Amino acid sequence: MTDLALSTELTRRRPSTVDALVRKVADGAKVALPPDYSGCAMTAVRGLIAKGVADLHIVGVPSGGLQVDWLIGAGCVSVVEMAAMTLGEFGVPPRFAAAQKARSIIVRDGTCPAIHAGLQAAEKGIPFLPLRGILGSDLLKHRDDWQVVQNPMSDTDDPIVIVPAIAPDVALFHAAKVDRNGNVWIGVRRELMLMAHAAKTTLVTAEEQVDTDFLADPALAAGTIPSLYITDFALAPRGAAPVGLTGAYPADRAALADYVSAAQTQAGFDRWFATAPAHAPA
Amino acid sequence: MTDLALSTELTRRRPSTVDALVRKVADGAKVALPPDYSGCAMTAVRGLIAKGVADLHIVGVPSGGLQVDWLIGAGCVSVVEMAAMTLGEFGVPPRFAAAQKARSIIVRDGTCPAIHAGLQAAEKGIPFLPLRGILGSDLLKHRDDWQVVQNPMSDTDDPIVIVPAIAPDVALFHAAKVDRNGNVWIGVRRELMLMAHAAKTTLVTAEEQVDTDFLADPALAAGTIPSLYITDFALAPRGAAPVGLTGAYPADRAALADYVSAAQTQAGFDRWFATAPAHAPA
Amino acid sequence: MSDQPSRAEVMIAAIVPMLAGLGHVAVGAASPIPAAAALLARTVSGGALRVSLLGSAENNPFTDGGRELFDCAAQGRIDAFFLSGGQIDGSANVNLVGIGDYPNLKARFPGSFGSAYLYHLIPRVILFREEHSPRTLVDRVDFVSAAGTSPDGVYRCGGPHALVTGRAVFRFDQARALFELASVHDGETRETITEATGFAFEAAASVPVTPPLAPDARALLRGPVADAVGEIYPAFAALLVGGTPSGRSAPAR
Amino acid sequence: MSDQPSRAEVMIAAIVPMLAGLGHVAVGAASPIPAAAALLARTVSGGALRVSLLGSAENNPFTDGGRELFDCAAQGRIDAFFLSGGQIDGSANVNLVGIGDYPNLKARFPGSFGSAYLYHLIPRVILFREEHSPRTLVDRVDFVSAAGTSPDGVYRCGGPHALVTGRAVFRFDQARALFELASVHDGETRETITEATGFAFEAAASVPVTPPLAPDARALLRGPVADAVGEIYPAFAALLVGGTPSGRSAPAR
Repeated sequence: MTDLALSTELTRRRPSTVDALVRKVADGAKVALPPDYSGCAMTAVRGLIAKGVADLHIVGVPSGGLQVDWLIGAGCVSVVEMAAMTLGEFGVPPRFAAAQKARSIIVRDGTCPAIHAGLQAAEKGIPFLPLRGILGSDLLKHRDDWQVVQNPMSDTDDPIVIVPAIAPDVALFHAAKVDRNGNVWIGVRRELMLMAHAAKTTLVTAEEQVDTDFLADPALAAGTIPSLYITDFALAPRGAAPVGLTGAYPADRAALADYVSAAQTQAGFDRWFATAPAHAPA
Repeated sequence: MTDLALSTELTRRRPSTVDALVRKVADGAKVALPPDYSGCAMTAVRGLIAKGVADLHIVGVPSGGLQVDWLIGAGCVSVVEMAAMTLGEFGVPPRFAAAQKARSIIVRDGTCPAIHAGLQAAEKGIPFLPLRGILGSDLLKHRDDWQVVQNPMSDTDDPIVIVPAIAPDVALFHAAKVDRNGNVWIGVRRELMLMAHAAKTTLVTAEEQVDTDFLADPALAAGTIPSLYITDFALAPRGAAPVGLTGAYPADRAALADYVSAAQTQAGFDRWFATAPAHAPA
Repeated sequence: MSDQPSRAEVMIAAIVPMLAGLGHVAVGAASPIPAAAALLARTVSGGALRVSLLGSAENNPFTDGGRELFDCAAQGRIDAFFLSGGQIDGSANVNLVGIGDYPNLKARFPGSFGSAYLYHLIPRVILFREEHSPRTLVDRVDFVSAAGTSPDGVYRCGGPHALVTGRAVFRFDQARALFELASVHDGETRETITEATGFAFEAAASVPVTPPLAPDARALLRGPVADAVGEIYPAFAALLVGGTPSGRSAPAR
Repeated sequence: MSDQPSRAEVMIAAIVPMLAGLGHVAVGAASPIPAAAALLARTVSGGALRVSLLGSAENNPFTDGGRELFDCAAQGRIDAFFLSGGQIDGSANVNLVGIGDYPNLKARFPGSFGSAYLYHLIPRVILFREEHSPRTLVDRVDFVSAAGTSPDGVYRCGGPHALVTGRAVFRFDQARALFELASVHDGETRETITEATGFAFEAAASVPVTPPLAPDARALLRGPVADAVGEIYPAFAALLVGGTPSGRSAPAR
């Protein structure tokens, strides 16, 4: 009885499949995604595209990269909310640039700290967060969800911007490892923890599951998202290719260059994507 | 030249003495201190008392324990702002209880999330943070720095509390280890990082300095406060005794019991404190 | 092992069924009885119930510092929590600050901790106080640390669910803002409870006795649950194992 | 090693003295020239200058996620930062969004990143743009990502300090909200700069030539600084070492 009772068996969690994860993303969902350097679930994004998910509202935390361009190119996106869209040295993502020009998606330009602040507001369950700066930027003219209010703590004129909470339906990212209880180690990539705290559903792909408890290791615990916030996870070795995963494998710069060259046109994107699995080694 | 140029020598930092730390705390300073379970710089607090620091405004993050009772008993405190004062199973700290009764200190009762939120506001450089709950509590009647405002994001009646930023002059705490560059490892005790971000001056005592770079180790980096936020640090082995340091040494319950018994009167406190070094093994 | 359950064990027996079917219960500091009840409920649930014990190394999942419990509650991820009070009144207001006309207090309690916040945000807050007397259960608290109810229009996702004492169990009726006597512990009656209670409450003509733990649950409590609770509350765990009549090992805060 | 400094090297030479005496400079993404200048300035300072490079594993101290740079700036802990822009105008407004009438853009730039925020909070923001032409340095930006100046009463602790291009250096006069030509790079004149600049600026009758790096600083740049920059910008580092005339290895964003 002692064994059954409080043993660690009670807390063990087994991985789902990438397909099962993908099915948890509904059409029209607001999906928070990390930038290319912070753990992108590229394999799962391929799954989303294969499933034909539609009308996504993407939140780049705080910017979007290859995975967002893929989703735009595949016609899965209605809205992109972000501080920037970039492929680093490869410039502005081509399908994003084309979609912005064609006005086929709604682009909600923001600024990095406002996206972090919006997620922090959701994390704290508060409707808004104030933020310094921004005043005088044309961003304000185009964001009807942002307000300028008088600082209620000041007796003198002190206008300040307030931004609403950003509560994603889904946060989706890729991590190096998950432990036997479903805790996810993200190290210093705390924006992933913020996303998980702010989102209703958090879906994670990981390189591997290890048979330990990260929370029992004081060093690892400090960089771990507890399973409490993880709705589901799946294993996807090299699941961040071709953008890479810090500490595991670098960006595949040849694949990125090839993509940018091909995706200048929709037809080129479609062709590239049809053959894309070849670009992401299993 | 290459050696001199970008070598890690440039970033090395040597420890100060506890005395040097203590001299950085001015009379009247607003000092943020952790609760008894989160790394208390007891040796440094003894130093503050020996120096005769006066008129401190203590912020318990979010509650105060033995170190705050010591400072009150030694007459160093004007104001205590906290969600609670507690010695755990030993109850309400005796010098605090006496001072509250005698009205010899100002007690600013709050609630844990409001203290965290106030520090987060200082961390973000914003004047206030909204917070749910609290409405209907008598705390609001006695906190003229808190306000109830209409949520500007809502079209219907939606009162919400806003609390001002708490920007301590000093954050003071004890940690297990400092690296050669002055980075401080705190593991999951992120409230210490929040204090360091929010405070103008952060003073740390540590069990030891180790000749590595925590930021170069992905596991340790996740639980590290960068030296950027550390004004000064000193080595103080067993510097958290008698309240203890998680993972290093437990609370000295006999010493705590002895203290609580002695400190029921001011004379008893004075006697206890005069002989106190004996309670904290070097 | 004594056959006579301690008061703590009866309180645990009363709390466990209140956690049935929930996903996540958190337990604050200085809460040995709730900690034991939550761990027992987790075992009974086969692990479906997640338990987060503040102050525990083994059963505390939080990695974002002191604020995380509160943020987590505001995110709607905590289904149940426990609060005690130096005074609790008939409207389920809780006083954790002191006796007297604040700030002129005759007696000081530790302070409000997170009560003013969590009471509004966690759906099922279970009040617990082992001492059941007119001194602790009062008509009106001297200081409202956390309000039992809120007017319409105030954002509130949570509040009092029940009050478990060393002598009885009350359910709280949020719509009518009053307690109803749900059960009395073995040896008590509606009359003894009325006499011991400083606030008015509702009671049916016939009030059941608080059901004791089933034998297997009791064995779990005195075995593995006591072991686990012992990490934070060693003295309390020893009393659970001993099954002595008095379970007051720690202040009921 | 060529004796002819590259444009990038001249820009670095112009930036380094602007960082003298500071405590902490941060460098954002896609900023190879500022990164090299900051690391060189750190070496010159004997380590007194702290340098935080976003995107670097070795020189990035941040451990609190993507928000930390912004929080750190708001705390007043960052003395200098660098911004570029697809367009920069004579009032030091920066456009990182695109050309055209937003959202009907003829050309899309990546986006504003943190510019709208950091420009207000970091005392010494150094604008950099290698391409110096009427196309990049315009009278009025099409979209203000970040405003160069703010009206009285707006909380602002920071703003533009200077603009460094591939052809010249301007200082920004915040009180008068205009640029003054501070120096021209070797081979340029006040007249060539006027012709290449789409906004009006002030200039003295005689404008000095941007001082090149001293030989020892140049050796540091082409040695250990290039090594360190190579962690993030390998192609740019190779150009620094080679000392080729064109230093355009990465988009100046």
